[in-house]
Amino acid sequence: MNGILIAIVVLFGTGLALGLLLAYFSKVFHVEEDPRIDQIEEVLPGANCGACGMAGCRDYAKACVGEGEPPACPVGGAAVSSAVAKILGTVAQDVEAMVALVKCAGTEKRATARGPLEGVNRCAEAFLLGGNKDCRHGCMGYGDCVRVCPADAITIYQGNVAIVDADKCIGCGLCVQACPSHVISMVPKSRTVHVLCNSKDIAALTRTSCTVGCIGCRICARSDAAFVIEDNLASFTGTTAESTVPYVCPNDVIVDTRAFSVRAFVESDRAREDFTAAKTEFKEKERLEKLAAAEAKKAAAAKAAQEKAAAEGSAKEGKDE
Amino acid sequence: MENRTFAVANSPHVHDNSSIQKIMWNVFLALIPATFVSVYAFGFQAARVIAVSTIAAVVFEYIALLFMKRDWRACFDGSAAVTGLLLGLTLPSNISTGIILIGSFVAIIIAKQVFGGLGHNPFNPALTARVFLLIAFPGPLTTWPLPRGLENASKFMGVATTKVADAVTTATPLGAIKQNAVQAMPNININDLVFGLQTPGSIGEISALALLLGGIWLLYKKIITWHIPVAVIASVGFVALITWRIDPKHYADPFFHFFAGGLFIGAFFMATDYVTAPIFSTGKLIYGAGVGLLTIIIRLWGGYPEGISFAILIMNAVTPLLDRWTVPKPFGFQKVRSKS
Amino acid sequence: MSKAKTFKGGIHPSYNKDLSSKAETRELPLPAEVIIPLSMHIGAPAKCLVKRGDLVKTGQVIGEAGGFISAPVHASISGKVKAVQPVEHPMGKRLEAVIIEGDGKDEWIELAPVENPLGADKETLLNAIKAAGIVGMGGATFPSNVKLSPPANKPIDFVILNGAECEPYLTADHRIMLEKAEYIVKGLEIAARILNVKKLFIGIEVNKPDAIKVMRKALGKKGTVVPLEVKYPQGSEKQLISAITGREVPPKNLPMEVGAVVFNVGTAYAIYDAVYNGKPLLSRIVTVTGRGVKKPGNFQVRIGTSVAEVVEFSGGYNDNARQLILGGPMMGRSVATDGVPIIKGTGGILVLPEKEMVTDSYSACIRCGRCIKACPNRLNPQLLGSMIPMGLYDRIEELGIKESVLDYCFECGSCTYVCPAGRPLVQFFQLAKVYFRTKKSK
Amino acid sequence: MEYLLLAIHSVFIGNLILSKFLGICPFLGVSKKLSTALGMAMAVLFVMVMASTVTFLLYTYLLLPFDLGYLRTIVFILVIASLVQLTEMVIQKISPALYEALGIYLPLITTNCAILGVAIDTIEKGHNFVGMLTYSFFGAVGFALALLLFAGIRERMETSDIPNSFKGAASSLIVAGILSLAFMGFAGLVPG
Repeated sequence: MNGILIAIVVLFGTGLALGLLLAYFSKVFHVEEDPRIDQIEEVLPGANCGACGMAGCRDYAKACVGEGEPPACPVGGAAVSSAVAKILGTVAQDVEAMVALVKCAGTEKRATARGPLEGVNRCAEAFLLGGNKDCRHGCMGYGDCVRVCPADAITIYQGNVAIVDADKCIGCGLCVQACPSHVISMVPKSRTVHVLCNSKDIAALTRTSCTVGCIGCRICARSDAAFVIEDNLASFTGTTAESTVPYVCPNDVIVDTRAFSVRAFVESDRAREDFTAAKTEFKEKERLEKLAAAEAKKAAAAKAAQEKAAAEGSAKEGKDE
Repeated sequence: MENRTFAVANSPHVHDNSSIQKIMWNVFLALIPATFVSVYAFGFQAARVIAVSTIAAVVFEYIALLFMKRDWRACFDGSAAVTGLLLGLTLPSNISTGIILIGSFVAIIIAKQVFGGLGHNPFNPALTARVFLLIAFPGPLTTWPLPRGLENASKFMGVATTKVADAVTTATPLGAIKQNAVQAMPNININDLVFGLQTPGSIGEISALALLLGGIWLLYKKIITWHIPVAVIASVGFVALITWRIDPKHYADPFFHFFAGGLFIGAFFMATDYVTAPIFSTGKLIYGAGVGLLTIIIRLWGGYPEGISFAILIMNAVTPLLDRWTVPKPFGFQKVRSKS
Repeated sequence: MSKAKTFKGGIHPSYNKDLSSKAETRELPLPAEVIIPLSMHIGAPAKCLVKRGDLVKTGQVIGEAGGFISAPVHASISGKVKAVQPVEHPMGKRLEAVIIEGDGKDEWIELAPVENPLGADKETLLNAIKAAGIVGMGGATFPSNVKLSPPANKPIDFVILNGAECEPYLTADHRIMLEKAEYIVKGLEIAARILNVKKLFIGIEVNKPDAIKVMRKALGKKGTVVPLEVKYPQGSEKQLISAITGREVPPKNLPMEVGAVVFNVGTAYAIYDAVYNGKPLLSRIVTVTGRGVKKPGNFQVRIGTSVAEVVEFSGGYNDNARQLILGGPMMGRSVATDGVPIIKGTGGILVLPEKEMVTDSYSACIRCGRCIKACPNRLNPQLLGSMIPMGLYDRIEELGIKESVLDYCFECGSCTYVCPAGRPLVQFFQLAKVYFRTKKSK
Repeated sequence: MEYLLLAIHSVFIGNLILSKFLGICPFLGVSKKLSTALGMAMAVLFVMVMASTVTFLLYTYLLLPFDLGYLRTIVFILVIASLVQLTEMVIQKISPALYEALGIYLPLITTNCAILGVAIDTIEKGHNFVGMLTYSFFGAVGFALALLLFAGIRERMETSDIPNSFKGAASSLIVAGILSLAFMGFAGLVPG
């Protein structure tokens, strides 16, 4: 009995002494910290599991306060996210889903090759040597983007052009950073019309280096104001456009994903044939329409002339009289 | 004028035609004299051990490369063969084939390929395997057959010889010293240690002369620099000299320590292994001195008669730190303005 | 003869200089068309002063200096401006250039030489050099007038002429020293006068004993010819200063930091030409060499002439020609087409046959340390070269030296040359530099 | 001389990590970078010496007189936990950078079995006060040595092309294994 009592006393005493000591030192060594860190730490699961990529929940809490844009806590889920957002005073915003787009269709057949590059395995290395195409803005196809893509969404067509699978793309933007020629950009997932060229060269150069290069001719901008031309390069800023818009481009640079997927437009000869057929049809129709319009105009003009002549004639007649 | 197109590559556009293969096969070549001496001294058994360990190493390398889906041709770059040969040279000649295979496996798979293959192993593969075997099979690894022509000696260097299976075994000179202190000394002839035909020991370490020849070849071909071997041998000699001067009854003289045991094979072939040795000259000197000191400490006061394998392995672990702390100042380096 | 001076590190590649070192310089006939890039120097590109259809005379300024570190550009033949547009530049990019269609008359503008050059004042001389568009002709193409006008707080003690020509194959500097020795010395005197310096050196590698002899004779008592050990990169400005004066130039600094100014021998000749004859920099000596051409030789070539034309004149390509390099094999740029023009810094046209190309794939580093021995800047290419492919850029930043270690590397290629694993170390460093540059600019 | 041998023994032969396999958690966890490894080593050094001293005193002057030897584990853990808290506060104040770098491993020193191991071992071995100090100090030095060597190797392994299946803990443990093989060479150097 006594022994147990002593044991309890000793344990209690030791604990008390240490506790007081700690309390004292925590005052002495107090470090000012953002109080929100503690608050956030409270609402976190507290498992210190490291699943978020940080060493422990406190680090995660600090990241929340610091960056303002924390990755989700995989353990806590939505509940924790909203709680954290509440503490930070932010609301989880609805951001438009973005996907990556490789703005190049310069396959082997279309883009002029520049002397073979030896000992090059990566785009970054190829870029040091000036690239493997005459066009310095196009895709070089060594797959630096494929290597960084966490979603396996990018494939390389014929070792020449990378194509992003918009369904697989999670919109992380790593490929945009990895691409030395800046040919990849993030576009809204809902956008259906794309300009598949990145060439900022003047028209004369673009023409010699690629058959599907944008020469900055502004024809597209005339048919749809959502096309913006900058540095000899058109870009589409709207969400969608009339399905006939791609047909106006003289170099077949514009793709409408409702008609052809980007992949088909780059890879498939068949799709190109279909496109050309449709384009010819459209042009023919346009030509006929124009012709008809011109004829109508001519007829109208003729009629007007006739009428005028008649009127004049009658006037003359009147004068004569 | 029609323009011609050319292949584009990054500078520099010339190369000195050196290659890993050339380096490795030169090391292999440098080990040939020692191999010949040992085959002469121990006969067929030595040839068996060396052949098994070398071939097994190459085969294991091949298997590992296949498994990892890497270019299998890399197994002929000579590095696996050198590892296997070095391992074989550090084993006694009467060791069983099974143990050699285990050794080759440890060397190539555990100590090398697990870390990504040539260039990435933090520890010398052959030595890792040898130390592993020494600790896993202490018996077979410490029974040393007598060279040919000495089988009938009942006592060797003051140590009894034992008949095991069909070979007569005894302690190595270092083992004898360990057991009998310097009483054994008069029986050990430095000449024997140098030429190696009359002493027991692991296959490759018996002839200091043959190893020295190989070492000089490597120095001549500029495959190794003088720093590590000199530092190892000098530091061993230094401690040995001091202890010998203090108490010649207990401690052997420096020459004995130079020529007995694996000091030369260690100093010239194992400690200088590119992958596991420091890369800067200062680091090399410190590393060599460390190897030498640890070797002699283990030899004189430790539990094992020979310490160079342990010493090199331990210093292998220090190598990354030495590489970090002995970086020379770059060209035109100025002391960084302190206030910034 | 005292022992040849040198620096620490470096390599001994096979020089292959005797392919062209005995061939006397021949003047190339006037080209029918020249392509003159507006950017032939380090610094801001020149501002174009002409437009399509303009008639220009030889020596006429067609681009004025675009900043303090910049240089003007001149028409190298007379004729009509055909176009002003981006063209394939020897440095691999596409850059703006003036294309002039020659009229075959080579009508010169009126030249205005400086009178009594050795008595003229500093400003006049400097202006003459600046107007002539002279840049470093060893390849770095640093505008010479900038070198010649150091800030007042940086006293200059030495003027060094660089005749080392350490790049294998090239012999342009060698030839100019043999053929124009006295003019080179005159150019050097002008530079020394501008900088008010008495200590003049000419560094020449000992594999050019004839050049040493000729230059000694031409220089006389005015300065010292320093024989240098045959080693690459002996002709690198900073290594040369270290060999001759023992001073080391800190990274990212100009040699004037340690009181030295270095000119290539070709630049010295250009200075002479600008001051004594009033001629702008319109032509240079180019070595055509390598086993991919039929007849290696040295040629006086107008700036802007296409490489194809030069090679054609020299005797043409061999059938096995596979790689075209502007400059030497160590630091020269490999170009995709021979339509590129000769620019102010092009010292050589090297054509390599298929079998001499370095195309081996590389394997893992075995830490042999040869790159460390070879590095003239005492860096650790081994460590950098292992970290860069693994993307460990933050560890490079941690390496202990405040500025990025890569600032020290000038891509001489010594490490790659000696690497037994064939690792493209220079390429790795270029990638890392690009990485750090983009990171900094963000 | 006795203490010198004890010191050598605790650093090399009876190395906490490499031959007693204590404190493997921080050994694997904080050895990715040399600088954090150094910080961790210092923290462990401090905690180990303090903890051993306090527990030694508590044991000798509190538990033993009351015949409460059986309580030692729980009391020791109490002491160690508080000391770790204290260290944490001190480091956070003095070096926030190190505090950040050590992260979760700092509070985890609490569960570093090396600390408790040394505290108990020193009592088991019957060291006197000076012996206890030597043992705990040089034990921690041995810990630091192993941690530094290991961190150096791991920094180098970052540049290695390790097969995917062996990345991380697998190859690290193999390194640790080989390292302890190497340290077996010290066996018999000093009678433990």
